[in-house]
Amino acid sequence: MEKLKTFVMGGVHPPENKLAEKQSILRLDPPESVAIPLSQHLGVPAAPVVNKGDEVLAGQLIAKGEAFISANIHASVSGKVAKIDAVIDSSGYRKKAILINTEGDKWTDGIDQDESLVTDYDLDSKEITRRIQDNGVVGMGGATFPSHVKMMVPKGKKAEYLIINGVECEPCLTADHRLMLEKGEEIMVGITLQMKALGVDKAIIGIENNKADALEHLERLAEKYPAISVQGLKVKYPQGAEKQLIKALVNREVPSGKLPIEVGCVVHNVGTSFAVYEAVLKNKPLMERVVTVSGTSVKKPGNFMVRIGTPVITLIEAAGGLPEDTGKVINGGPMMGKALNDLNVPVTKGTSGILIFTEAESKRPPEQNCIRCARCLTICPMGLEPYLLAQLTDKKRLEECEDERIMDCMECGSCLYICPSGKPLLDHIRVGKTRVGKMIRERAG
Amino acid sequence: MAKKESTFLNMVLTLIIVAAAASFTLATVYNLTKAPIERAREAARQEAIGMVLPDFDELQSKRLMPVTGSDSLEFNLAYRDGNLVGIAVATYTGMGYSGRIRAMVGFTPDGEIIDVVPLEHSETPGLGDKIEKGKSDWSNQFRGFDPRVQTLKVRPDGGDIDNITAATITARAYCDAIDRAFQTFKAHHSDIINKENE
Amino acid sequence: MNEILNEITLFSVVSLGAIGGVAAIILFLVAQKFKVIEDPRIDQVEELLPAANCGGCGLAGCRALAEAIVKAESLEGFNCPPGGSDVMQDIAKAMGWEAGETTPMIAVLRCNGTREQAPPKVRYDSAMTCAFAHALFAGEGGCPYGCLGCGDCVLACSFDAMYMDKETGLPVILDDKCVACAACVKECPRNIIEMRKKGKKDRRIFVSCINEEKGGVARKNCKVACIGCGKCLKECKFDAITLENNLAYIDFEKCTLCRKCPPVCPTNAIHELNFPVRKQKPAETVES
Amino acid sequence: MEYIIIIIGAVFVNNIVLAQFLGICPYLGVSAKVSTSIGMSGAVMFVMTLATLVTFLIFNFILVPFNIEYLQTISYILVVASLVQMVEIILKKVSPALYQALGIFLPLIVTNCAILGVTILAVREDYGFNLLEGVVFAIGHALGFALTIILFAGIREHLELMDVPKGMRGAPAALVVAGILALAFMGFANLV
Amino acid sequence: MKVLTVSGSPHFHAEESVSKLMYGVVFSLIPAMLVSFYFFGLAAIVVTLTAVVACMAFEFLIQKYLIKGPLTIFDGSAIITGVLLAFNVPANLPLGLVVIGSAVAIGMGKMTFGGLGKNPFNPALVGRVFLMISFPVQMTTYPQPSVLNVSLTDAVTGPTPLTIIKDGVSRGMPVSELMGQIPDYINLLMGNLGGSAGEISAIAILLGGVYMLIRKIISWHIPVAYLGSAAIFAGIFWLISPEVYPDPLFHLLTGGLMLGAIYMATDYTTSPMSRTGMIIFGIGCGLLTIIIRLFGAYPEGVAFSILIMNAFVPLINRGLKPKRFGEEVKNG
Amino acid sequence: MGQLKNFTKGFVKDNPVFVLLLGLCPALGVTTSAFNGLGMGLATTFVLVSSNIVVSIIKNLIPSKVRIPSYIVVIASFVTITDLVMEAYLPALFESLGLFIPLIVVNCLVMGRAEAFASKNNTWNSIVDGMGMGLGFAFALTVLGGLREILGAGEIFGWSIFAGDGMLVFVLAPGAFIGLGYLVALNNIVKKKMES
Ligand SMILES: Cc1cc2nc3c(=O)[nH]c(=O)nc-3n(C[C@H](O)[C@H](O)[C@H](O)COP(=O)(O)O)c2cc1C
Ligand SMILES: Cc1cc2nc3c(=O)[nH]c(=O)nc-3n(C[C@H](O)[C@H](O)[C@H](O)COP(=O)(O)O)c2cc1C
Ligand SMILES: Cc1cc2nc3c(=O)[nH]c(=O)nc-3n(C[C@H](O)[C@H](O)[C@H](O)COP(=O)(O)O)c2cc1C
Ligand SMILES: Cc1cc2nc3c(=O)[nH]c(=O)nc-3n(C[C@H](O)[C@H](O)[C@H](O)CO)c2cc1C
Ligand code: SF4
Ligand code: SF4
Ligand code: SF4
Ligand code: SF4
Ligand code: FES
Repeated sequence: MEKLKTFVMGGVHPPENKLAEKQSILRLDPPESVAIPLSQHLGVPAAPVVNKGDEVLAGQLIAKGEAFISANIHASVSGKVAKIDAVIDSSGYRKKAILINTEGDKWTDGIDQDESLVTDYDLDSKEITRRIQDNGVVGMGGATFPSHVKMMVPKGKKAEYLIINGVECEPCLTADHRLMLEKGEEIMVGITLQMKALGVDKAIIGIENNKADALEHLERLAEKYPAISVQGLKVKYPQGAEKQLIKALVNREVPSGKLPIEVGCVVHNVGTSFAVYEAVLKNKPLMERVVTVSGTSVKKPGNFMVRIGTPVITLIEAAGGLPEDTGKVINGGPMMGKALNDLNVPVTKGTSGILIFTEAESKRPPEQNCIRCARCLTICPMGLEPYLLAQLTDKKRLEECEDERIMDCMECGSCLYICPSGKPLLDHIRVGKTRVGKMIRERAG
Repeated sequence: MAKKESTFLNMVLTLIIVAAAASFTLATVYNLTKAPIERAREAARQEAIGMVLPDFDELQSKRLMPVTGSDSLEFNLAYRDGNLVGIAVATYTGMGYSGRIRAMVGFTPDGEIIDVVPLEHSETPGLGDKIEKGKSDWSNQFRGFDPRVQTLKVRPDGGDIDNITAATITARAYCDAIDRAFQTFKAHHSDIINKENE
Repeated sequence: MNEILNEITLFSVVSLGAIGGVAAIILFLVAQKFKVIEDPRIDQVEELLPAANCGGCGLAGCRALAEAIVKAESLEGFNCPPGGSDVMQDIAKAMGWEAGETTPMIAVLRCNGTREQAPPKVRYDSAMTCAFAHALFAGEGGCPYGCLGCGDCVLACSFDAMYMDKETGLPVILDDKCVACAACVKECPRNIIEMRKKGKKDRRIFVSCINEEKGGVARKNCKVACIGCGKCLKECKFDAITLENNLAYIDFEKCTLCRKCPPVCPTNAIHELNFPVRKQKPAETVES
Repeated sequence: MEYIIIIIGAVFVNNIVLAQFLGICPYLGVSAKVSTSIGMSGAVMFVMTLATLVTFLIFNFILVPFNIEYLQTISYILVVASLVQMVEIILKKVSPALYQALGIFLPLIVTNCAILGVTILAVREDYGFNLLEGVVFAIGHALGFALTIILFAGIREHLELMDVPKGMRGAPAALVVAGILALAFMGFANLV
Repeated sequence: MKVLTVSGSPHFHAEESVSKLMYGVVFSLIPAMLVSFYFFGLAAIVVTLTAVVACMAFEFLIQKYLIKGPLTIFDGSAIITGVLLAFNVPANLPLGLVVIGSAVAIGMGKMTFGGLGKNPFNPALVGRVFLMISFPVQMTTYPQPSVLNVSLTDAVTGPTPLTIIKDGVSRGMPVSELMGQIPDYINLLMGNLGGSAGEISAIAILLGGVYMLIRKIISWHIPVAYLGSAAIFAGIFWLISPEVYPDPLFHLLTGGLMLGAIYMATDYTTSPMSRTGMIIFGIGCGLLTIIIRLFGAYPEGVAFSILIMNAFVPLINRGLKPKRFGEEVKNG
Repeated sequence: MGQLKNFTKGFVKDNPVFVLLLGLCPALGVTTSAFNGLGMGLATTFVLVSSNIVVSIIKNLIPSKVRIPSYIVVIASFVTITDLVMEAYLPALFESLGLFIPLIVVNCLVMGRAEAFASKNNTWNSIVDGMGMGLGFAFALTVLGGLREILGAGEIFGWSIFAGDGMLVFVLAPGAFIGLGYLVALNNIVKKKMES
């Protein structure tokens, strides 16, 4: 094995708590009803193409992403459209969603439900991208950016590397880990598809070495694919963030405010590669995904393959029910996930985990004065000064925030994690980012 | 209100007139206060001399170059009934903590110190200003000090003068000033005494 | 006499007169030669300032202040310590910026979702700023329109005209201190605070809710939400009330403060301020 | 070496603001921002040097020969005031950029004890400076002013972000900072 | 239903907290404290206790009655200030002055600006310099070490090594001769020399420093830059004229240099944030310390130089930003 | 209009030193004792009142472009008069105020009042204004001088308050800043109390 790599600037080491890493992926039955939000991706929400009362099949297109950055949405169960209404989603607000009452589990024709591996294909780049788009594949790494858009390299830029993000640097989460172990072959094929679509001849899979088994497994599989290499990485949060991952793997720095393609890289999550495989070779839309359910007092932590739109509470039941001492339920990882204020919110394409914290674990430390210990600025992987950004935001000095590059903050949360005085740094920075963003837009006209 | 226009002539004339009027007034005040200022200065000098010398009825002043230093010292020879009773020397030193210290030293015709008072100094209040009579009795040790047999230096430097605690620099400087007066006196001693004899 | 008038006098008068004259001539010539044309109002304002050039205003001297004032076209935020408020008034007069008589306005809080009316369903544990809470979720009470209670508005008020009521979790606006600067209006991420006419004897009637959700949904979170039933609309004889997006709104220009609408509101969403207590209480839920 | 000693003495040991209390008004008034304090420093440096040069000549070639030293204050202030105004007018026309950076601070300087104080000090007999030494003395003091006001502006910008308690906010905290700075500068005592 | 907590991400928080850090520093000060008690006896204990109690009391009173903010006296920072103040004064300083020093340190140095984290200058040093200038006599009357002295009053006083050198050199004596009056380097290292209560033992302070480094309470940048630059500057002068300027090791082992470099220049609140800033800060402190020691009126310059550099911190923080990610793109 | 108010505002509400922060150099430089502070304050008051009188009389004779230089000359004259008279009749005070007497010329307070008040008001009002501001200045300097004297030397106006040495800092430069800082804070509090 090669020497482990990592990024140089900043980073933290939160406790890993990967309780569910040994639990293989368990497929759950379709729930009684699902609520499928129209906005599960970054960009413009999709427009519904079904009406209340319509019968739909699992895998059927129910909302179309028409804008350039948008994605199609498919029914994840078969049944009747109960209504199209606003439901509370993980944002904490009511958003438009299509509610379907499940009847049976009938799939549309053309989806290859066979589990067997397909490796041969004869498709050109356009066709691959089209299938990805049709089947509503979005990034599974968290940002849910429509994947087909990433396949279209802008004019004048050239992609050199496809980087596959198998880092899963978030503590507690194990979905990608399990997927790599159990669907390694499919992921490899998915990667070849992505490479073809992008027109690159090199792909690197980055995996942190706390997933030694997955690392080894993929390394073995990669022997068959000379274009794909697997690189072990030292454990450090947020290695999974694309800029940090690119730095770690190919030692290139994406310039401030620019996309990875600027340095010839495109980053995809391993889950995305799997979804691409299914979409392109099995014609299966993105209608289910792996979700880790975990937490120190959860009875049966596990990784579940669930239909999009399943209420979170159903998932929690599957893991043994909501523990008595629950204080907080998080959608996503402990570092970047969102705390839920309602347990009926649906699982979406971006839901990588549901974490249940006890009362004790959910309390933030009390806030004290910043003692200027410089920890936040030392660990900020973007080289920012979080304490300063938070103070400037507080004082509404937005121009200075911009000069201090507040917009470079990727909200990784390392600063808030490390701060000994319990300053809610990231909370303030987020407010600042919103305001600076607005200011920049206004200035642009 | 008819303010004056700002024309060239107006401006220049106004300024000239104002300046001239002001300077005229000032000159008058200056001339009026010149004598009192002189008197105040003289009074201060007389007072200082009085403090370091016994009673006298006649004073002769002359300036002598010191053995070391660039400025001359003022020697005030005090007579009583025609006899020299003491010499008050206005001396200085540049070694003070904050700049120059000037002092008046009174000697007996033999060279023994009668008393010393500071004339001007900017030593730190509370530290160096202990050389002043009102602030501490440190300088009383110069009364009757005989520099011919004792050394005009602070004890840490091997002399016979007690230190001012935490203000060695000032004490050292003060000794330097007195020593300058003494050395000059010594150098011109016969001269001065002789004059008396004439 | 020549004790007093002597050559010193002569020298003095001549030298100083010369220095003064030369200075004046040079200044005049230089000023002529290097003239720069600027907004004449700057000179006008500068004229009024004390010319102490003390820097007390935080700017580089009186002219700098004059320039800043003319540029800003207002006196807000400027202060001249040696001149004091007299000077500022003079400037306002000279520039013709004297505030005309306007109808007095005041800020009102259009949310009555107290802890009691809109009981908290979750616990908020992040930075105490509404701006962030708003970005994070709908609010402890669940109403996505309601007051978040972190008090951004209170901090924004520089006149101490607001405070946070710990009991209700809502900010309170003090009639006699609010100067209608609208800082709080701008600050509130949920746009709950509105500037309204102060009203006769400080009396005001308004719908204390901005929730546009359907009645049932709104009501589930908050007992005093406007459910858009339209009863008040029918009651108002002056066409002051409109209903849009499940929400009634009372136009303060048209409202005559007749007090007919508040009793008919089934949820008590209409608020009346500074009225004498009603004789007989209309049927209503008891408010604390 | 002599000049270096004059400068070190003026900048650190007898700092014009912290030890001699001259120019306190602009020190407190124009120190809210580092950028303005730099501009002010530049202007002070320029005027202080020029004013010392001119007043030195006036003192030694007009006031002393005619025995009218008592007119020192009045003639100095006239000269400094006109000088500053002249420089300002010229600068505004000749170099608007420089005017924006330095010139706008010029009016502040007329009523600034620092300039008048240094011009008066520069001809004090204890120093016995010649013209060049006098000018170096002025430059040293201007540097001292610049150093302190820029440091001070930095601290005030920092305090701006710090939510100082209400009663101490603004001038009181600034004065205490100046006091502590003066305490710290006492460490340079007797350096030269 | 359970009441869920909603909060922004992240939902994990590191174990470190302000009070843990502060008590870590207090803990690391124990060796130096023990040495101080050993050499200066009961007097050192009493002075240390007085300073700590007075600092906490003043912080409490000011928070309670003047600022009316939350009470934070148990976060440990006032304890550090107290201990370090006591370490910076002669062990036989009259207790009244210790109390005045604590009042100045906490009241003027810290609470004036709003308390923990807001002060631009190191509180303990503000207190010390205030005392130094106000009470020069008492503050320069140092007891000589005498093992386990239980008397509070009659310690033998005498000059510190730095004073011996300063005085001697100013009287024109060569350093080599003066060195005879000074304990040898082993004793200097152990702390058997005259000086302020807690600054004497270089080895005990280094021990505490290593502990803080291991626990990641401080980073190496400031101490190394400070000690290194002081040694280098002292070395340059020493090489030029060894009979006028003592050698670098002497400088490192005497006076408050060790204590200053490891405990007082590293105070988070009053030192720069970025790594390069820290190094510049340390170098500035080192240079100033040596300049004051060699050329100034005071034999010791650590307190002054740290305070002066404290004043530079905002400018350093402004000028020396951390390197931003993606700032200068060097791809390869 | 409210002559009394005009007169008293200089003490707390608009105190030139504590509130307006004008004339700080003398306020810091000479206040090593209450007596020096008082002396400086009175000297400044004299200059302030006299120049206010003259300016209010000649205000209409001066073209606006040269009014500043003219006023400066007027003020400088009174300063020089003060300087000369003081040297003649109060030599001790003259010694301790030193450089700061000529510097009254550049005291922003004097120029400011001449320009802002005297050049727009009649003579009587200008006198009252000058008196009020000047005495407010003297008040501030005396208080600060007193504070520094008590803390620094244990004396006030030369009377001993406590035995032994005071805190030297207060006699020296830092003490001036620190003392003024806390006095300004105190004045803010008093002012607020008076307003409410
Ligand atoms: C406005 C926007 C435009 C984007 N355009 C492209 C693109 O043209 N090509 C591409 O490969 N990725 C594009 N991306 C995707 C980003 O590179 C990135 O993968 C995505 O934002 C998710 O990354 P994250 O999870 O690190 O935030 C775009 C993202 C945004 C927000
Ligand atoms: C702080 C941070 C941490 C992230 N961690 C991971 C991670 O552990 N695994 C991952 O796949 N993506 C992670 N991402 C998202 C990646 O930046 C990137 O968007 C993603 O790998 C792109 O792939 P996708 O578009 O297929 O999701 C993280 C993003 C951020 C900002
Ligand atoms: C602000 C200040 C003012 C001082 N003023 C004087 C002074 O006027 N005279 C003096 O001899 N020492 C003064 N010193 C003390 C000297 O710096 C030096 O420490 C002292 O003279 C050494 O004397 P010692 O050996 O008696 O302690 C002052 C120190 C400081 C900090
Ligand atoms: C490593 C470290 C060093 C410290 N050094 C000092 C110090 O020298 N003086 C002091 O008063 N407080 C010190 N403190 C305590 C605290 O940070 C200090 O009082 C703050 O300046 C108060 O805002 C220190 C704390 C830490 C963690
Ligand atoms: S959240 Fe932003 S500021 Fe904080 S460490 Fe991450 S990138 Fe830096
Ligand atoms: S980590 Fe926290 S305490 Fe440390 S500097 Fe950053 S905000 Fe301040
Ligand atoms: S911010 Fe302005 S409008 Fe709002 S309450 Fe305060 S004074 Fe009134
Ligand atoms: S009114 Fe708006 S700003 Fe004020 S507390 Fe409520 S939500 Fe926050
Ligand atoms: S009095 Fe204003 S600068 Fe000195």
